[in-house]
Amino acid sequence: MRIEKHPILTFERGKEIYFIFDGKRIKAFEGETIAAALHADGIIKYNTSPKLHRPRGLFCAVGHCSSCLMTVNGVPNTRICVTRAKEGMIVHSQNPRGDLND
Amino acid sequence: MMKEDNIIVCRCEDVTLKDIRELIKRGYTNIEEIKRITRCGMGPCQGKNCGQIILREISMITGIPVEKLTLQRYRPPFGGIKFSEVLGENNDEK
Amino acid sequence: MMKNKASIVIIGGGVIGCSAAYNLSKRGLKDIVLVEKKFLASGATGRCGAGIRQQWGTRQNCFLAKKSMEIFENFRDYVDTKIDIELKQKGYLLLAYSDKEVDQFEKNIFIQHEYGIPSRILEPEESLEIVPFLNIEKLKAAAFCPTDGHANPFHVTAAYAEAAKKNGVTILKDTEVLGINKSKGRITGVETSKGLIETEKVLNAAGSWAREIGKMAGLDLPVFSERHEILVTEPVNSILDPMVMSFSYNIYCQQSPHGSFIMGYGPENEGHNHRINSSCNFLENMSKKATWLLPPLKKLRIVRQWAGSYNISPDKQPIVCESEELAGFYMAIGFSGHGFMLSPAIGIYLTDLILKEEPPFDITVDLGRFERRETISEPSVV
Amino acid sequence: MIETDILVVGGGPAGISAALACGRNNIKTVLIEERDFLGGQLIKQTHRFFGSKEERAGSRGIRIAEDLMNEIKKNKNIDLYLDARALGYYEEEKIFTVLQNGRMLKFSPRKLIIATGAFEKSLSFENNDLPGIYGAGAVQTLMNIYGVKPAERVLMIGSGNIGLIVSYQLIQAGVQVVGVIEAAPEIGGYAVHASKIRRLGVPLYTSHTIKKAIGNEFVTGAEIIELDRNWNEIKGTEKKIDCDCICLSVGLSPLVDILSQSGCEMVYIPELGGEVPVRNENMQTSIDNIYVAGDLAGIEEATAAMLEGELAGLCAANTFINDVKQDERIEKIKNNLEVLRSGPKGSKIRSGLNKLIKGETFFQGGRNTGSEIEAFKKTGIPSGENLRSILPDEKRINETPFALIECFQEIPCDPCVNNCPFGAITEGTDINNLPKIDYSKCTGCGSCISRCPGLAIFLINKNYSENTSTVSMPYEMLPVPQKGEIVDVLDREGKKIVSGKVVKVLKNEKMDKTNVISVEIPKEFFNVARNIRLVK
Repeated sequence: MRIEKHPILTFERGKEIYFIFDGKRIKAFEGETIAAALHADGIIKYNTSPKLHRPRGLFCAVGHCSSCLMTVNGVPNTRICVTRAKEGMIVHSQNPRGDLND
Repeated sequence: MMKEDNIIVCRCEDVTLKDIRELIKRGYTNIEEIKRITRCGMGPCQGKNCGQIILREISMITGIPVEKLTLQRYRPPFGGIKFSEVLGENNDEK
Repeated sequence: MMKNKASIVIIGGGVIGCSAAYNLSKRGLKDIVLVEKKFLASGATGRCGAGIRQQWGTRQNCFLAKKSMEIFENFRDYVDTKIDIELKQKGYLLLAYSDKEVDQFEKNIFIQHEYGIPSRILEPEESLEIVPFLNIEKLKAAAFCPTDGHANPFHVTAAYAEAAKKNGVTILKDTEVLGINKSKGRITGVETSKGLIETEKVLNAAGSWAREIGKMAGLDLPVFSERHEILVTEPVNSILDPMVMSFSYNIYCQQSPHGSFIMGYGPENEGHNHRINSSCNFLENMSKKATWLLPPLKKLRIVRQWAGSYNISPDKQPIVCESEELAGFYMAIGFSGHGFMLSPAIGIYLTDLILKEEPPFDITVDLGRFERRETISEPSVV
Repeated sequence: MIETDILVVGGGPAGISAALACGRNNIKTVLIEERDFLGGQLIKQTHRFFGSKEERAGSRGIRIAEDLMNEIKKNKNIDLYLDARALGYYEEEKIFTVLQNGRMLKFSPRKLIIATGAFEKSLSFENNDLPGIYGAGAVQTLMNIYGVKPAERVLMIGSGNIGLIVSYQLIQAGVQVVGVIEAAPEIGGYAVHASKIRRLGVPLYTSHTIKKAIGNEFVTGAEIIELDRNWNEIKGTEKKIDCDCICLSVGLSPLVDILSQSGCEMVYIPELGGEVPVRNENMQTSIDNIYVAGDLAGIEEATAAMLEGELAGLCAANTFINDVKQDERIEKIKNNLEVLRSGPKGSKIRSGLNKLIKGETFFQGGRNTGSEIEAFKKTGIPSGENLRSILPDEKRINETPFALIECFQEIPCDPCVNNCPFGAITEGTDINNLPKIDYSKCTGCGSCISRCPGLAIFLINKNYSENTSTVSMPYEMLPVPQKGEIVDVLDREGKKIVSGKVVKVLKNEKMDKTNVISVEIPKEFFNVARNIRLVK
């Protein structure tokens, strides 16, 4: 779902890279956030909410809300809407909270 | 009738409109009280999403105009910071 | 409607005031009015670390703490409430860093056992069974009581207040006490921002503002307020069971049932005032302490810091009594940071005191102890 | 500890302007910005700005951002910290903490200018947390920054300028907008923005609200319902709309976290978006060394934010410099702000600011909204009466080509006036006035078309041939038609009226991607044809 041609904007995309989300290999371009890359792949459900177990996805995209928290390279509660995808990153959805494993 | 328990006021702590309305009816009409009891506003967003909705609910139920109500106080550090980052130990995933 | 007559006016809607209101109403006292400047638990109660500890070094504190824990354990029945106080009993792990401290812990445990508190001494390696990621460098020994724990102060206060209301107590929030009226050496009423309440009895449960309330009644109460800071992290799945605490290293840290870590330490050179702002200094020092003691925390995010005001007495022990200078003026002040955990027992003690009945337990919490030089020396405080 | 004279927090239009005002006056300034790029919301703004020439009206937000960024980077007095998030201000210790590259930085500024902008309000409706429900800012971030389509079929909630602009941007990105819902009885934003999306066939539902989002794991639809005059739901008017995204654009709230935490006196003023800091006319808060600018001082447009930023910068800097020229500039900015806010659309902000600064609970002065016409405000489509009011006389219509400005709402805007090479367009002394064309001067050159931020100017050549007319119109979609191509010609509601032939495609660098397409149609449609659609 990436926009290839735009009447006003040109998108200068970085190098093609890959990261792993819940076991799945996801394509991203350097400079993109994890959230943008997941979206481009059609993944819009990120998490299940901690108490009521409701599905949750992206919401604010500016790092202000808590809708997109994931464990990234072992660090829980990372806001993937403002965290840039890196080659080889391991991203996990959280259930119910993140794990602080050493 | 609206299904108030399907309306999420606070995503961070999974608080529903039903929870908020029940508390206000029980006499908790200050946003700081509601914050302390439900944890609305204690999550990562510190009440950015829920604050105004709660004020409106308080105003609707108590009849006090919204302008007369106050929002909760924000507390540092905004958005969170890792202990390692406070200490300047950069052992980040970055 | 403003209530203009009361059998007693309780000043302060913290956990002590609400516990007293509930216990008094349960015992049949009518026309109780509780006044609170802001909202319930808006002061020290709502800002505390929420720990409940029974591992004390004096008989009195062991007794009060054990008694209080028993009530917390049966809170739903005792207070007749549906509110979940989120009690978690996963223990307190007290760390000793010197031989002297180890000696003290052993003495304390001897006393604690008299009251049926199931505490025990642990070797440093044994404490790893309880907190596997604890840094045991320099650790001499630890004391552990598995039934110590944590409860939610907002929920406890709300439960007391709602049950008190059900018993007929009037709770006036957003109501500030402006003065205490006296005539011929007796209390006649309390002036509030919402009008006069006629009464002959007042309970000063104003926490941080206890000294100011005393002044309104012409009393010079030997308590002062001191800022204590605290911080909380983002929630993660549970990894730390007990409250970890050290008196000499000066730290306490616990993971709440919700998943966030709450921690603080005792300040130095704070001065006597009502400041409750946060400092960068605390953020940095706390980070150093916490990550030295519990290294995995490094990856965790601090999400909020705040401060509360301890009301401190000369011996850091509560003052719960009727004034000898002014009849009808009761006080439950100077809890020095332990009001929340002792609130259930203090509520009962106050009730007997106010109803002029035999004290239910033999403790020295009066104001006269300072003149009599019978101060309590509790060795185990942060 | 990093010492600085001025610390500006927030690299959006207000913060950049504040930093530049200080930097240009040789004051040591630090600018911190949470993202790794400057520009704030300007970065997402592909449309042209309203306002006056002085504030760069007629340029796209993204271009303004580029220019401002370059100036910041060139200024030696400004230290720029990107990817730097504000953590808090410890007033007692006078320390401002910032997180950058995994390290906490401590700043000790003499003055603070806070320009953190705003955050989006959320809305209560059933299942309002389902994946696929996004804030308008999130949608803009995905499609305009990362070039990722947020969804295929979007229902927009809210018809303020953001809702209308984002709807238009969605269409530019190749996404279908299935409707715009507005709870109020009239459109919230500029009517010209509404007209743009109406021409593209987007339905607009005023006096409607969203009742619930439908879907189990993600959004598959929405149920909307009509509201009566008292904002109560009218039973039986429920309507299901298929969509895979619900975009919330229900207003902004000032992002006041730092101010609230620092202990600045705050006040709740609905007209300004919620809780705002109490401040004086020089943007100074109740804490002497803290100044504010932009959306967090009250929700407004980017032009106002830039002016306020400069004002805050100069006023804060005035404590270090004593230059009379600055005082003159300060007065000029205050005057410009007043002009900007003086039109009917500025009544809300005027009322809010009067409450804030003068403590007035009601406001006087400024013009009311009497000159706006009802139907247009509800539908975004000019009425017959609107159109008659702007058409030249029959004689002129039949002579030579002429421009037609379909602008019926007083908004602060003047690019058309400044871009007419023949001085045919005027609006008098007030930038809020509606433009007027002197048809004796209009040559039908069409220069004005691509510069109108509202895309509201059309060029008509009634007598292109014996039986046909041409209409030239702004076109910002892809693909661009070729000369000679047969296209569907649409009316102001986006409905096909006839097929037409493209006779001219005008595009050049100066037009900055607002192409002008001239299409030949039967004469009877010269005042109906307002858009084209390519035949697949």
